[in-house]
Amino acid sequence: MRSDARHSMKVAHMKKIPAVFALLALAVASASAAAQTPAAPNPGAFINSGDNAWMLTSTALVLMMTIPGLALFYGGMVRKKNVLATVMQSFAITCLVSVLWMIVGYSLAFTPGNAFIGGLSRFFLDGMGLDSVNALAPTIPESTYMTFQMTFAIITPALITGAFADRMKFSAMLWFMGLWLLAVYAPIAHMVWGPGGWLGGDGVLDYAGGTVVHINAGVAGLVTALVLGKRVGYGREPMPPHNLVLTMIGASLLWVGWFGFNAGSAVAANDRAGMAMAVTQIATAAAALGWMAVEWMTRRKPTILGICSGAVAGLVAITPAAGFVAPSGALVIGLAAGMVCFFTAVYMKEWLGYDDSLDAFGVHGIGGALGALLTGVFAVKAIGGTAGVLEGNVGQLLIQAKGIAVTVIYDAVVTFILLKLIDFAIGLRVSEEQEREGLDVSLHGEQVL
Amino acid sequence: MRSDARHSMKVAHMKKIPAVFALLALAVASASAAAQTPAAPNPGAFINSGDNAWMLTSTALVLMMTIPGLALFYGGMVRKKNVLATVMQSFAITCLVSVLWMIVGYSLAFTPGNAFIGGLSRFFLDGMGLDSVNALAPTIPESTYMTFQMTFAIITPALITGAFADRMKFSAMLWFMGLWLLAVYAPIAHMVWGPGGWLGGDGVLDYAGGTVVHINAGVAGLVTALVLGKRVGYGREPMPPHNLVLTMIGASLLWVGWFGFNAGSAVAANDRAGMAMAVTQIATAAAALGWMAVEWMTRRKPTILGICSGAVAGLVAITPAAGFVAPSGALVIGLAAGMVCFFTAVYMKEWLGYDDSLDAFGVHGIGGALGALLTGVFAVKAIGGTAGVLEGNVGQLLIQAKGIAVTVIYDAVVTFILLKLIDFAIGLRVSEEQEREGLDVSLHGEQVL
Amino acid sequence: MRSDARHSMKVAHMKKIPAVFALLALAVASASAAAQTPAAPNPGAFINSGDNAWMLTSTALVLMMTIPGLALFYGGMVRKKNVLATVMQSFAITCLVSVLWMIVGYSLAFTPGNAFIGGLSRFFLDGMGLDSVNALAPTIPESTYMTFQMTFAIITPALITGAFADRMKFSAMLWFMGLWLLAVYAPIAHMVWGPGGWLGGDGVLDYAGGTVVHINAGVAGLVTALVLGKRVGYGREPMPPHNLVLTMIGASLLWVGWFGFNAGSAVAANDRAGMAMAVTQIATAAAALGWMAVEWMTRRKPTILGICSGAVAGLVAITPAAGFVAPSGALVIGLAAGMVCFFTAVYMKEWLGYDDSLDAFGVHGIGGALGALLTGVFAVKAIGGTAGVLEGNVGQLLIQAKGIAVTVIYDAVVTFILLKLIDFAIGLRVSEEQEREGLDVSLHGEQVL
Amino acid sequence: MKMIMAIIRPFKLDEVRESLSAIGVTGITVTEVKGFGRQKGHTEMYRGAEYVVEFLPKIKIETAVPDELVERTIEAIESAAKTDKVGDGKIFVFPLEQVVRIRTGELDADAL
Amino acid sequence: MKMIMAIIRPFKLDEVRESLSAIGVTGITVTEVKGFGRQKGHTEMYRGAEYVVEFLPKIKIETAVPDELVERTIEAIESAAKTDKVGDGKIFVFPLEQVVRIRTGELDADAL
Amino acid sequence: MKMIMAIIRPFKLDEVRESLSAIGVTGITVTEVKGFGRQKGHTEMYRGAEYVVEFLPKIKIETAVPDELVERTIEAIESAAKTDKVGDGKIFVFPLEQVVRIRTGELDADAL
Ligand SMILES: Nc1ncnc2c1ncn2[C@@H]1O[C@H](COP(=O)(O)OP(=O)(O)O)[C@@H](O)[C@H]1O
Ligand SMILES: Nc1ncnc2c1ncn2[C@@H]1O[C@H](COP(=O)(O)OP(=O)(O)O)[C@@H](O)[C@H]1O
Ligand SMILES: Nc1ncnc2c1ncn2[C@@H]1O[C@H](COP(=O)(O)OP(=O)(O)O)[C@@H](O)[C@H]1O
Repeated sequence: MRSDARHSMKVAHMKKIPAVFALLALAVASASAAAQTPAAPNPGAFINSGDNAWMLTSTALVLMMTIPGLALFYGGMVRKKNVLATVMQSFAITCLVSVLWMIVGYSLAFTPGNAFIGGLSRFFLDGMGLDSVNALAPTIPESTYMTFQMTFAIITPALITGAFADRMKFSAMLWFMGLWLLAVYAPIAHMVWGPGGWLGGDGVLDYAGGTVVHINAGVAGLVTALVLGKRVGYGREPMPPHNLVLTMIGASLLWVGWFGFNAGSAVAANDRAGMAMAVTQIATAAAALGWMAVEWMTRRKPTILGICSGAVAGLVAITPAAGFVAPSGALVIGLAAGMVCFFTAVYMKEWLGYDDSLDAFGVHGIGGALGALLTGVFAVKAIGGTAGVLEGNVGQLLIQAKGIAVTVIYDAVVTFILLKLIDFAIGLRVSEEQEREGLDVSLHGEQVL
Repeated sequence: MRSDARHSMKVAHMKKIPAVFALLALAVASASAAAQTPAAPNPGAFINSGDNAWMLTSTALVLMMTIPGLALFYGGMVRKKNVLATVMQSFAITCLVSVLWMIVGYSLAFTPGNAFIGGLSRFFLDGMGLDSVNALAPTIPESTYMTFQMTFAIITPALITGAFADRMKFSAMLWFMGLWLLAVYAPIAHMVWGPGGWLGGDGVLDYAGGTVVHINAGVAGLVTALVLGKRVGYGREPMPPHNLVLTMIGASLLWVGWFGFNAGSAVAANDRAGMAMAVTQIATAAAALGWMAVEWMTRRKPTILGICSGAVAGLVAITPAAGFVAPSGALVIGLAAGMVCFFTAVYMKEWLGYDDSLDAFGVHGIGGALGALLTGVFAVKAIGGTAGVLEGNVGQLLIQAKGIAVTVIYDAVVTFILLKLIDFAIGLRVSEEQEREGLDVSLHGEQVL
Repeated sequence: MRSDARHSMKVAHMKKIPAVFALLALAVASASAAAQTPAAPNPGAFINSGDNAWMLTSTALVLMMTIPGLALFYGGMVRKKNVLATVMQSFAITCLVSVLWMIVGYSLAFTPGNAFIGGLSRFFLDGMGLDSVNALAPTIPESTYMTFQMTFAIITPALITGAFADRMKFSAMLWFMGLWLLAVYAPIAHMVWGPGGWLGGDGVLDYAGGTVVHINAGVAGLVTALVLGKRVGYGREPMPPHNLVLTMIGASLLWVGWFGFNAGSAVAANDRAGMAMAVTQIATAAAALGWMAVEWMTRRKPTILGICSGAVAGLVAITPAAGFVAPSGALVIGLAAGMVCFFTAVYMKEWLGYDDSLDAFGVHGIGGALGALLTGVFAVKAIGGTAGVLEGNVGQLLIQAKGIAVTVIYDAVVTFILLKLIDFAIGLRVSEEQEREGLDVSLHGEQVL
Repeated sequence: MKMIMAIIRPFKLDEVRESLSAIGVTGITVTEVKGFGRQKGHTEMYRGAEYVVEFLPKIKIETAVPDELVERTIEAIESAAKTDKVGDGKIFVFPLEQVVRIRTGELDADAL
Repeated sequence: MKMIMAIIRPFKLDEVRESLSAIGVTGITVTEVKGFGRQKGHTEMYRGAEYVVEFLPKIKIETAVPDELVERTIEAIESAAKTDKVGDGKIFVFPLEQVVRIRTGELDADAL
Repeated sequence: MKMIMAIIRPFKLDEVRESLSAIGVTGITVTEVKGFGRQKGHTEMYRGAEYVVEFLPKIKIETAVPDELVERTIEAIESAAKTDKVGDGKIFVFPLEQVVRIRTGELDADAL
């Protein structure tokens, strides 16, 4: 009954209220039925408390990457009139994805299905009790693993928002992110990491998400920037970041949280986690210095925006490599990422003329692809079990390239279709007047004084 | 000698310098005597390093909830002239409660005594050595457990400050919080969680503090708001939040830190901790979406203040339920909390006409009570060992209601008495001129430029 | 070839681009060679997953202390025109030190060598594979331990920046910090903590870095402040902190992160870690209250800057003592630190007339020395294995004093020489015009709007 | 036409705006300013340093009115802004030679 | 000499500055202000409270010009700042008795 | 009575205030403004974009003085604000028709 009432409400507001609420209504209905979780016969016997401690911690760290980390990283870069709308996007995506992940996302990505997509055995987390375990994480409770993976599913769409900052309708953004999660993120995650996934099975190395998270988000961002078009006044009016202190806080929390992202991807508090943390730190620092050095030489001054961007580029590039490379490889990957992403974010965007507002593509797309390729170069058999080009396994580079290509193509096509559908249904972009006034006031009725 | 000197100083400044300094003088005196902790015979044998790792982490996470989390959540909502005074309250409470907890609070709450209050066996943590263990947390050192519980004792009074923001004297605030900790928090914590506690013994379920922390703080907040009266200009002058970016950071850190709060309440890195984390994430996200949806429909725009408030409402409501319910139950609890607290914070306050500045009662009081009741509905035997109404145990709802009723009545009465005493002794409220000028300058001689 | 190209570039910009890039070029060259890490025979057998979980977490916490913690703590205290330059210093030091630590710092500090400095066996982390272990941390991977120690090496130079805020050239700052790390930090760390280190061998107690980190940074700060001279307008123009909310966030994150610093210095999730956390919390709170009380009595108002400064003073003072003292000792150490550092930061600086902008010496130098001495007083045999004066071991006070004296003298002399060298080579200080305009715009071409 | 500029206490802005609207003044421009005058400032303390902050937050309002409204405008501001405590502020009247409404090009009285 | 003060939309500042430079105006002082007029404000919502924010962000520019430039200055501002929507703002012309350049002590026309 | 308005460098504010107090000027209103003039701005860089920021931070002070104080006020400002470098700012003198002290209703010279 209750869900009926909500349902009719939903229809009335179809153009404004996103689909998630329909799903939520469904949830309410199903919840009463689903409350009887199967009892645990021998609960907790399989759990390694140290591994679980680290994965609980990692989950908190990765959540912190998105809120407040990414929210601030992006929020500081926009004009003051859009800062609340920008942080709102990361926050709302966190909420939306959490619920969708619980409903069906986790099941689609991380339960057995076919080579492209998982099954529905964990629809509404059905059957996930105290003693459940996912074979991908055998020493911790499935509840921990599900939540850990949830935080990855949260940050990936949130990264996309940097590409279209300052001009997308909030309702369209919610629809897009919800659909993208299910239509793009879940299958790619399944193909690379899921049980029986095609790309993972073919040997694509992606330790913590260079492909699944960063290329995926970067390419979707580029497509969105192209479909939406440039910001009003872009290229004519100055649009300087209003508060880089916020951006610095964001970059720092991304860095700190990334220990959970990369070292957490060991899914255990083991030796590989330690190594993943060490190489993350080294690559990030090297990338930040690399970006700063090139900026200093080509543009006369080192900037805080530059060094923060470099650090993020390094974090992105080391993500696929973390559990596979040695410290020396990390140093090179970091340096390369900092320098290359400087050029893609600073020059390439100008040449090609798209308006990727906060460089989601220039940093995450390019940095992710670079990292994925260099993983194939610097992988060390003694660390991750797979040798890279430097150890004689030249073929790995091709496998990595395949992973990239599949992701780019699938992602670009589906993202484009989703955007066109939403544009047709409710429109993607705010009016010019709303954009001029600023999204904080026009979309959310709030402002920073 | 030293303590004597301090003592006479104290008397001279009686009206300004809070009692804590008298206690500190005592501490100095006792410290020299107490330095000889008993030696550890077989130190560390009982410790599970994974559990201890998680509880050390949880302690850091819960501390982060108050500083900077809650400080920012509240600080962003006040007018700019009061932001430092607002964050100062959370910070000073953190310091004051830490010392009082060490002196006597921990002992009163978590050592054996009678059904209402603990004993004095850990006065000044006397006898707490390396190898001590509290039976409530058998796999970790007592030092870890004492500090973990300290962070709960810190955040509870800090939550109250939202109700009387912008108008209470700082000295009165310190006196009130110190006395409230010992006269209200410690006994309620003992009754619900302590060894031999009355309410816990009677079967009241409160996993991480729906009753002890949130109802307790919310009701104390309501009483304080009523006793202090409204802010000058309330209802006539606009009092918009000056910087919701701070509030977003605060809400995010509350969310992240709450993993330590709820999953940490397992006092181990076990399967129940994993499940507590999962349901926390789900309920919080659902509540944020719920608040946003209702706000969007009834007031035309979704706001960042709304979605953050909804998230906090969800965190509050899932707190008592965390270790007892399944994901589906969490989804419903969250949705309900978001929608109900929207109405209590947005409409009920207006109808009843009190000035609970930042909705300590509307969010924590109501959300905590709702969560406590719904715990009785959705509790799953296979998870927490106790069945709820949906599994046929209708009586649990009454037990939960009893826990709420006792807390509300005891809290309201004692809080009222304490406030009247302090008002009589030194006055509770700043002058109208100080309030106009802003507390930052008038109380602390500082301002944000 | 690639490294050659970079090399000639470097020479051309010698005055502007710091030495690190030369080292990085070297790194690129060596990386291809070093990629073959020795294979792990029986990987992971020695690892205690709980200990490793806690040390991974601690590493993240200590990194968070510097970025964004210390960056914000300092950034909020300067004038608005210098805030980005201030946070940039902490961020850039984080990157620079990470790379230098990987290249040679770790090896110099924490591998066997002589009594004063370590060896080069871990140059470029050569030979650090999955299964490596450092005898100083036998239950966790060396990769974890190396990164944990890296975060200490990061924060120490970052602390110095408080002393010379608002007036040092960024390029000179980088050169100074890089050289100081290798010439001062690494040897002192080796002498106190390293295998075969002289001072540690002689019984100097320094649990988490009162001497190595805080006295070291404080004294270097004092020397730098003296060599650089005062800020333009110092004493004539008001230079109030522009945003103490940032400072409060910074102080809070320092506090939270310090759990990783002090409890992490147990290098295990054991009973001593729990006790170290408990005493850290108590001393910090007591110091904050102590500073606030003295300020309230002598200057009529308690301030947020004061209570935050007091908390940091307490954290500093308990750092050497954490694993050695009982809660009662911590209470006294904290109170003493808060009161003493109030006088050194507020009065002593004025009397002596140097411009230690943000009191790096007054808080870290003095607080560290006080803590080191009081560790000798309050050390409890049953906790840390060494008795202090109160337990009859009067000699410990002299040993502590020796540790302080050696550090102060060595540090002051070498710091002075380094500064004079850099001043001669490229100049230490910005022009008066740049200082007037603000470093954000003049050095980095950015500003907070 | 005259330009009337007034310095008032910040919290009086809404009352002043309302009383101006009541007499038919339809356009106002508002600036946040700092005032120095008889009202004494406050002291701020930052570690060692103690500053006397002599500048207090004030609001400047500017409104151009036709000659016949000048008297009533002054009265409206005066009555709404008064608290009888030092620091209430001042009203200044300036000659104004010309006004143009940008949107329409209307001039002087029509442009107000 | 006249002092010309204009209230314009914030995003028009750069265009106005350029068109003033084009006619030879070399000095401008700019202030962020809030304007109240015919253009209607927006509503803000914070939990229970709903505020109508009637003051909109505007930019005030002030430029002192010699008499012969007054006309052209007004035109330059008008054409650059116009969007034909309510809220474009106003131009006010004030008599100006004296100008001094602080650096040199130059007076009046020389000081502009 | 005249209204004297001066644009000065921000860090000169305290000196100017003091030298005004010294000659008996008791009321000042201060506004943070941005100035565009002969003094050249700086360049800011944000990833791809490079902006020339032509507006520099300045302080505007306004003080209404009786006619006999005009000369000395100008001199006091001039001497305190001068650094002899481009960008020192300007002093403008306006006719002022009426002044009212809100608190007391006092007029003109009495109101200053
Ligand atoms: N001569 C003046 N010129 C410009 N502004 C003035 C002058 N005198 C006062 N003010 C402004 O008016 C405000 C109030 O003046 P003050 O002397 O403090 O109180 P009162 O208006 O009650 O006499 C000052 O803060 C200042 O902004
Ligand atoms: N009489 C006035 N005095 C001072 N400022 C005015 C006056 N009338 C309008 N303004 C300023 O001009 C701005 C635009 O005016 P408004 O009436 O909204 O539109 P328009 O200029 O198109 O008529 C206002 O926001 C206000 O800042
Ligand atoms: N004609 C003018 N009208 C209004 N303000 C002016 C004018 N000329 C200069 N200013 C203000 O004075 C400031 C200093 O002027 P500038 O030409 O840079 O140097 P100087 O005062 O040394 O000639 C400018 O930034 C601007 O704020």
